[in-house]
Amino acid sequence: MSEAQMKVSDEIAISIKDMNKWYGTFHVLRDINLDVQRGERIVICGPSGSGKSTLIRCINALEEHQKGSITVDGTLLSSDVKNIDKVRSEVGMCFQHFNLFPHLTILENCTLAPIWVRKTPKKEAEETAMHFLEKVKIPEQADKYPGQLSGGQQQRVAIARSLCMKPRIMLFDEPTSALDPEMIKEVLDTMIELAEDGMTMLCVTHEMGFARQVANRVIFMDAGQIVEQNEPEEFFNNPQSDRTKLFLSQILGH
Amino acid sequence: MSEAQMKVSDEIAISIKDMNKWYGTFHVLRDINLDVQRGERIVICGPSGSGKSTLIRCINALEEHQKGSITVDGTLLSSDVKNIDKVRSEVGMCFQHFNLFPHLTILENCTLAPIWVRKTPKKEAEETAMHFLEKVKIPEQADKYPGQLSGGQQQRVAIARSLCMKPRIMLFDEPTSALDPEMIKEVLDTMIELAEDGMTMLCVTHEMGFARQVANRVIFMDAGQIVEQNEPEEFFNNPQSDRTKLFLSQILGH
Amino acid sequence: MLINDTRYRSTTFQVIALIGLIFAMGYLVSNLLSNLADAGLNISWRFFGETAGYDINQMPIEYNNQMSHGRASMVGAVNTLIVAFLACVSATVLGVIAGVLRLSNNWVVSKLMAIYVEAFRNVPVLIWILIIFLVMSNVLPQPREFRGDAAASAMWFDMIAFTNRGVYVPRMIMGDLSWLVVATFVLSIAGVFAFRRYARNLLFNTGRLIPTLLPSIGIFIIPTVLVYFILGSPIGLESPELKGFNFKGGLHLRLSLIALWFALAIYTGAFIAENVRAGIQAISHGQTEAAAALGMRPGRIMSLIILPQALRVIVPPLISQYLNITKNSSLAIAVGYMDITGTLGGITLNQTGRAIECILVLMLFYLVISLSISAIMNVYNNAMKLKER
Amino acid sequence: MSDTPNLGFVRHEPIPPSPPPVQQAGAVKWVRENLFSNWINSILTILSIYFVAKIILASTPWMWNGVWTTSSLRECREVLQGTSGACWSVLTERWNQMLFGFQYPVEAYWRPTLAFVLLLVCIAPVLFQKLPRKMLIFSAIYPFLAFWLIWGGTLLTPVIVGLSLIAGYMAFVKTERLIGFATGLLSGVVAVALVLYLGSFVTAALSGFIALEPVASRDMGGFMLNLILGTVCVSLSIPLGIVLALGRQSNMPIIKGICVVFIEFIRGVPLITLLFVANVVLSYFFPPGTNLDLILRVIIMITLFSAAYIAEVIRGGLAALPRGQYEAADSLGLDYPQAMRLIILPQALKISIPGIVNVAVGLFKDTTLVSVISMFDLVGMIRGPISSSTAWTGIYWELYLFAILLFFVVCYGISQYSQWLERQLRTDHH
Amino acid sequence: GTLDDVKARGKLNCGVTTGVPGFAEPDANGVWQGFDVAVCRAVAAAVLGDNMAVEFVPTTGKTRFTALASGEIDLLARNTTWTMSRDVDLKFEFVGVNYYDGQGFMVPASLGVSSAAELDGATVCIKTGTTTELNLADFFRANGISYEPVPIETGSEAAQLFLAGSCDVYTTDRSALAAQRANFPSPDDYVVLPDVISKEPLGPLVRHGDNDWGDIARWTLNALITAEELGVTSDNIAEMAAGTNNPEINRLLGSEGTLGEMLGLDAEWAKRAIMSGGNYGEVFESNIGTATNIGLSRGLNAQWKDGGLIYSPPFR
Ligand SMILES: Nc1ncnc2c1ncn2[C@@H]1O[C@H](COP(=O)(O)OP(=O)(O)OP(=O)(O)O)[C@@H](O)[C@H]1O
Ligand SMILES: Nc1ncnc2c1ncn2[C@@H]1O[C@H](COP(=O)(O)OP(=O)(O)OP(=O)(O)O)[C@@H](O)[C@H]1O
Ligand SMILES: NC(=O)CC[C@H](N)C(=O)O
Ligand SMILES: [Mg+2]
Ligand SMILES: [Mg+2]
Repeated sequence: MSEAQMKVSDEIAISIKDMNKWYGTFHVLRDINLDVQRGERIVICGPSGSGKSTLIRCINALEEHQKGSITVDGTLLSSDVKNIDKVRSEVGMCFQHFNLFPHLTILENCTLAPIWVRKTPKKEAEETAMHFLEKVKIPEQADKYPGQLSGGQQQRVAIARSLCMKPRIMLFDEPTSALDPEMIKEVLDTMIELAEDGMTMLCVTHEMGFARQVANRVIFMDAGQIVEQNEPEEFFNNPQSDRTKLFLSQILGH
Repeated sequence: MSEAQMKVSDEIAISIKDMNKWYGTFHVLRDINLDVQRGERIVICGPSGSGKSTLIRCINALEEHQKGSITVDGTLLSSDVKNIDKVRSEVGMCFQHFNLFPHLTILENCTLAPIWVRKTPKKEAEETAMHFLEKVKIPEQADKYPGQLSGGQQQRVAIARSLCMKPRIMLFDEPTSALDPEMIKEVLDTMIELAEDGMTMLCVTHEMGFARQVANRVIFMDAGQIVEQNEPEEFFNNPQSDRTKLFLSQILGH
Repeated sequence: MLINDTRYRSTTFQVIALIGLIFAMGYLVSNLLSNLADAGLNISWRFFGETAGYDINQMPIEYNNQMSHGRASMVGAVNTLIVAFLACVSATVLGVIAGVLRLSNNWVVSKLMAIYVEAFRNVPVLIWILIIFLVMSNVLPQPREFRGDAAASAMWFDMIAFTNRGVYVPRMIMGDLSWLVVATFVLSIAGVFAFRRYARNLLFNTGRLIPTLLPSIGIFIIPTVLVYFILGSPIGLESPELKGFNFKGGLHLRLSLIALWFALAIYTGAFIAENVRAGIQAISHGQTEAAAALGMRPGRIMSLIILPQALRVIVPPLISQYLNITKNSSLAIAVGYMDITGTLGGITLNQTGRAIECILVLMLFYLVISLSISAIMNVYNNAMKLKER
Repeated sequence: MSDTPNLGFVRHEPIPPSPPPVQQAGAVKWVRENLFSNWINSILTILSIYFVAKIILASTPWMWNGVWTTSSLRECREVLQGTSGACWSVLTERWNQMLFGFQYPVEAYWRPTLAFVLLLVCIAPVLFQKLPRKMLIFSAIYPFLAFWLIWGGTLLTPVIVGLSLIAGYMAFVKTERLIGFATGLLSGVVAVALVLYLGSFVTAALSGFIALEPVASRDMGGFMLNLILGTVCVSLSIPLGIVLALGRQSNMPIIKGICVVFIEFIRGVPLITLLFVANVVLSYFFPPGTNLDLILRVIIMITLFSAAYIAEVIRGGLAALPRGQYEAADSLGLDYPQAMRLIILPQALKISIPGIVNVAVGLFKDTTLVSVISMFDLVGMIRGPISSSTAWTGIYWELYLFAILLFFVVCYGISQYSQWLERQLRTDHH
Repeated sequence: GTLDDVKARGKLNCGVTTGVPGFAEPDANGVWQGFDVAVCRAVAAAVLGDNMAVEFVPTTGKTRFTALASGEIDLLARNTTWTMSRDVDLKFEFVGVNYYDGQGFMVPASLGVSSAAELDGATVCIKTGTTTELNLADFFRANGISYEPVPIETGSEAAQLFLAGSCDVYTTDRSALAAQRANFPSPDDYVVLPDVISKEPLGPLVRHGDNDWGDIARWTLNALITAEELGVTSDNIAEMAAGTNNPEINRLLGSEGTLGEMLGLDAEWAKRAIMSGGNYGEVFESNIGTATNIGLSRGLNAQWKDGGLIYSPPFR
């Protein structure tokens, strides 16, 4: 836990103010207020359907919110496409089901966005990609296709793919929940390494070990609201609200 | 285990003599000899492809055998359609994939055969069906369609459907292997209850707990032959053949 | 810029698209108008009311050459529906039989059906239409070969004549009390349904299964026959008779109708056979086994388990085959069958020169039929959807 | 548990493999199971065999006795002297008309022949992913080459069109990277137009440069015309179909509406009526003075027709892609054109290939309908010039059998391919 | 106008039938030959100086008018009957008559029919989209007898059905009947009945409104007719063009006067037109005349001086 305390600066990376979101008439997110410092590592947990994914997806504008404001790295997420593009190129995202592009090789998966969005020359993009593939420890798979890789490897490629865009913030939406137990570890290791490099991270996960080891802060959501947030140690040992207690008893009781 | 000992009579329910079966030139079952007493509960296990399903399916003539004889409840299984019909109405069967009829409600699934095969009046058939649905603990689902039920519920319906034909013998072919762990238990509970009522049962399964608790005899098959058969306690603790030992070490080692 | 704001982005695109569409349309229409003006023509629908002046050989509704072009088009429309209906029914029968036989475990039969399906699917339907037409007109005897004592050809049972102008079959002549016979017939059809319902209820209520096939046939035939003779045979058969150049009397199934009908039925039947096969194969073998394990006989398994499920899979593509038949029936023009393409899109168009108007109405006619058929299909699909979690 | 028999039984050595009983193997068993398993089957078998035998007995002598070397039906009948036999000589006499139409210059037959042989080479790498990707270069060149071979004229024309497309593509790529998709598209179009304009001077000046004898479209005929219409229309309709499919998938109601109306309209009317439009009304919609010839107008209408069907196939492919692919593309910052071009369409098209091939087969068969508007495709040649010629009036079986054979070979081949592909897609990874 | 289009294109687009022997039919080499074709060639020769500069567009009874109206063809020479509604309502311009015809019936000789009035109940093959279709209906209605029409798109298919006995009677213009009969395997087994039930003046036509182009077509046809009347043939035209003492010949062949200029052509236009296939009489004789196997006699189509209807306004 102690290593995780490093490199949290005062700069604010993400600032969410009074944010509300509806799906049709269904109020998914209610009055969300959240400030994330640069370098902070936040774990979000909560029961299914509580709006964790939705929150994460609002931050890089995969979903639009209807009230309040989200500011990422000083850019206000408005309806302006320019701003949305700017935010997306600052923020990397990893999905539960990896969502690699099955018709492209691993290397092409990683270089696609740098080349087309960042306009990086291909050569340079490939070098960067190999660098990050090495970081996630699968440089030798560069010329294979996603379908030829195991789930854990695929998720690591997905992380590398995001990193190739040199994001300043990474979002993870249950990155390990579609994986077999053996593979979970390799992905978590990669994420821990990333955390050690000081990346700002928001991670939806139920891996409590990971939360303890890496997070600066754990956020508990229920019914579209942030119910409780605290340092991991406090959060796990001394939950404040009853809802949190109940939830923790369930997932830790396993 | 002790409760399972009850109600085994001397009457012979199934008698298989020197039975052989080929698929084309592939010799699936070789010289099978097996007598099952009324009320006996037999668990069949063995490696995949060893012919367990084939054996079970030969007993109610879903497959025809080429040599030897099978006598069920005194009826010799020959190519005579009358005999086959007789045997099938004595023997119920549950499949790995339930095979419920998706276009009929649960109740209709259960009453179809009694009405059309046994010529039971509809009203009576429905009463019987509800009785057995209660027995498998899902009377409230009677008017739903199979697609709306969970796997465990579906398998229980399948059992109820067989029971509605009032069979004297029940065959199960890996009834739980397509189910999620939580659901396995509900199905096994139903089967145990059935066993307690004294039903003659042949069950292909790898649920060793079930075998220990319910079976009178465990049969181990390999390469189309019955390699070993014994009381469960003996079978598990003191297997005779090397093949059995190897097999048990694998499935129990888990 | 509007285009960079998500709120207005899609509206902007749509407005641009709409403007583009309006301009494109406007451009085409203005070309049309100026071309028409150059040629001194105009768009007018008056001709629909004018005298058609031509004869149509197959007239299911009353028509003569003094009636209007509109009436002639209607005759054509009815003729389209007739051939489409006949072809749909026969294609279904043929397709179902071929599809089921193709799955049969009889090697010769299933291979034969495979050959049928592949041969007919892979050759243009137009060729089949022309071949049937040509073969029949060249191989079958001319009507005059039936003439004389030592005629070269003879009628079947003195009632049916196969000639190279089509087939002549007897027609029913309705006498005074014939409506009673018809009514009895209709009633006995209802009776068959009622009887089957009764048998079903009997089974459900008492568990008694009474035979239904023979009684059904009996109910279907006997009352009508009885009434027919009691009333002194009020319905006569008018057999075709050779008079002058042609057979007179009876019902004349023209060569063009037969060629079109058979070709469409055989061609589409091959596609339907594939749909049927796919539908039956889509029902997992487990269903059959489960039913067999419950003691059901193959016939019952088919009618209670397999068919109800297979139908859901088969019917949607079947309906789109019906759509294809209706559209392909426009090939009537190749053999001179007077469907709507032959009357409205053919003779009327030629005689009046109103190409734009005629083709527009022609397209609308087919469009309305297609849309109605797809509407029916949607209703069916929604009604038959399997309930899922 | 007391009286369970054979407790503790252990088999020590496996039983040696034994062959199944005699009646369970061999030809006897096969015949019994496959032909005479019950009485219904037996009747069916006997009926079918009788039926097949009858057809074979009736048709073999006819085919076998066929006459190959006469120059008219009358001569042929004389040679046959009333015995049953086919007059295959109509084929030897008129094969060239059936394949190429009656106006295509005889000495140039090698040109379309070569073009269609090369067509196989051209589509091979598209159809079989295993072939070397380098062959795609040839596929890209092929359309221009084929145009030159079939229509003739100077080689410069296709070369300049090709160059203009390359220029347009370059301009598009450059501008798109700098500014954006729409601008890129615009500059691409401008570049194409510019090169074409400049090129027209060059072709005008050098019209004899590596020139083949030019052949007008209306001189095309026979099976060649079917093939040309089929390939040209299907290739042209794929891009259009993609646009329509994307439009129909879009969440902008007006654009979606336009596409839906177009697609449903085209799919709701018979091809014949569209051909009538091509034949008799389409010219009214062009600006006064334009004079597209019939074959071009027919190509336009058939292309629209097949585009609507292909759009539906591609829509299926698009719908089959998981949402995650769209989201991943979004979250990487790709814009809509990029996401479509790089991520979505490559995958959707691959899934759609079997469907597209089926549409292509159907369309190819439908090209025979042009005979109804008096174009001389294979069927048109048979119905018109050949059967009305003095020498061959009254012959039909031989001609239509030839047509059936040609169509069957092509369509059956293609549909077997698409079935193979479907199996392939079901199993293959990535 | 059309003249400029044709000159710019260097080819004349001429609509003809899909194949009636003697009137328009491609020969074994794919070169179009026939009576109607000759008109097209003459116009092309007059306008473009090359009688082979013609693109023949085969049309059916159904497609011919739209092809002309839409500008796909410049001239339609397809045994088309001059009727009022075609001229006025469909907005075409008939430029003359090159064959005075009437609708007739052909039946197998074995049928023993000698007059159309005996055709009660017969099955009649007829080409759809023609005047003959309407005439037929009128004829049978007027005579109070019934018939069964079998509508067919092209002449060749009608002939096939007729030969196979699928219809008892084949009706169309008598010229076409004769032409097709000549091509039958055994022409003598079929007879053309003597009845003529309609007037069918067949002639080339152009779009309404382009009078300059219409004039060229009209006077090219007239030039062929006048040439026959004046005895100008393809054999003697070369010497006659040098100048004769018949002023009308001189005006016709351009050695005198400015008739060509008035049409917007050069002086030798008519000479070229006549040289392309000979004068009207030569064209008639070589394509459908008694010497050919079609064997039509001049009849109504003889020069007015010989008692026929063929009559050209003067070249002056
Ligand atoms: N596109 C949508 N339209 C309507 N409702 C939606 C949509 N997406 C999600 N929801 C609803 O919003 C609520 C929050 O969904 P969300 O996916 O954010 O939950 P979550 O906390 O991520 O749950 P999980 O742990 O299951 O992923 C859920 O009730 C869900 O049903
Ligand atoms: N219809 C068939 N035709 C040919 N071979 C078959 C057929 N059905 C089964 N077999 C073969 O017979 C052997 C025994 O099959 P069976 O299904 O009885 O095995 P099993 O013991 O039930 O295995 P599992 O545990 O996988 O269900 C296998 O090798 C199988 O491949
Ligand atoms: N034979 C034809 O096709 C033309 C028939 C007739 N002369 C007409 O103009 O309508
Ligand atoms: Mg979630
Ligand atoms: Mg098994």
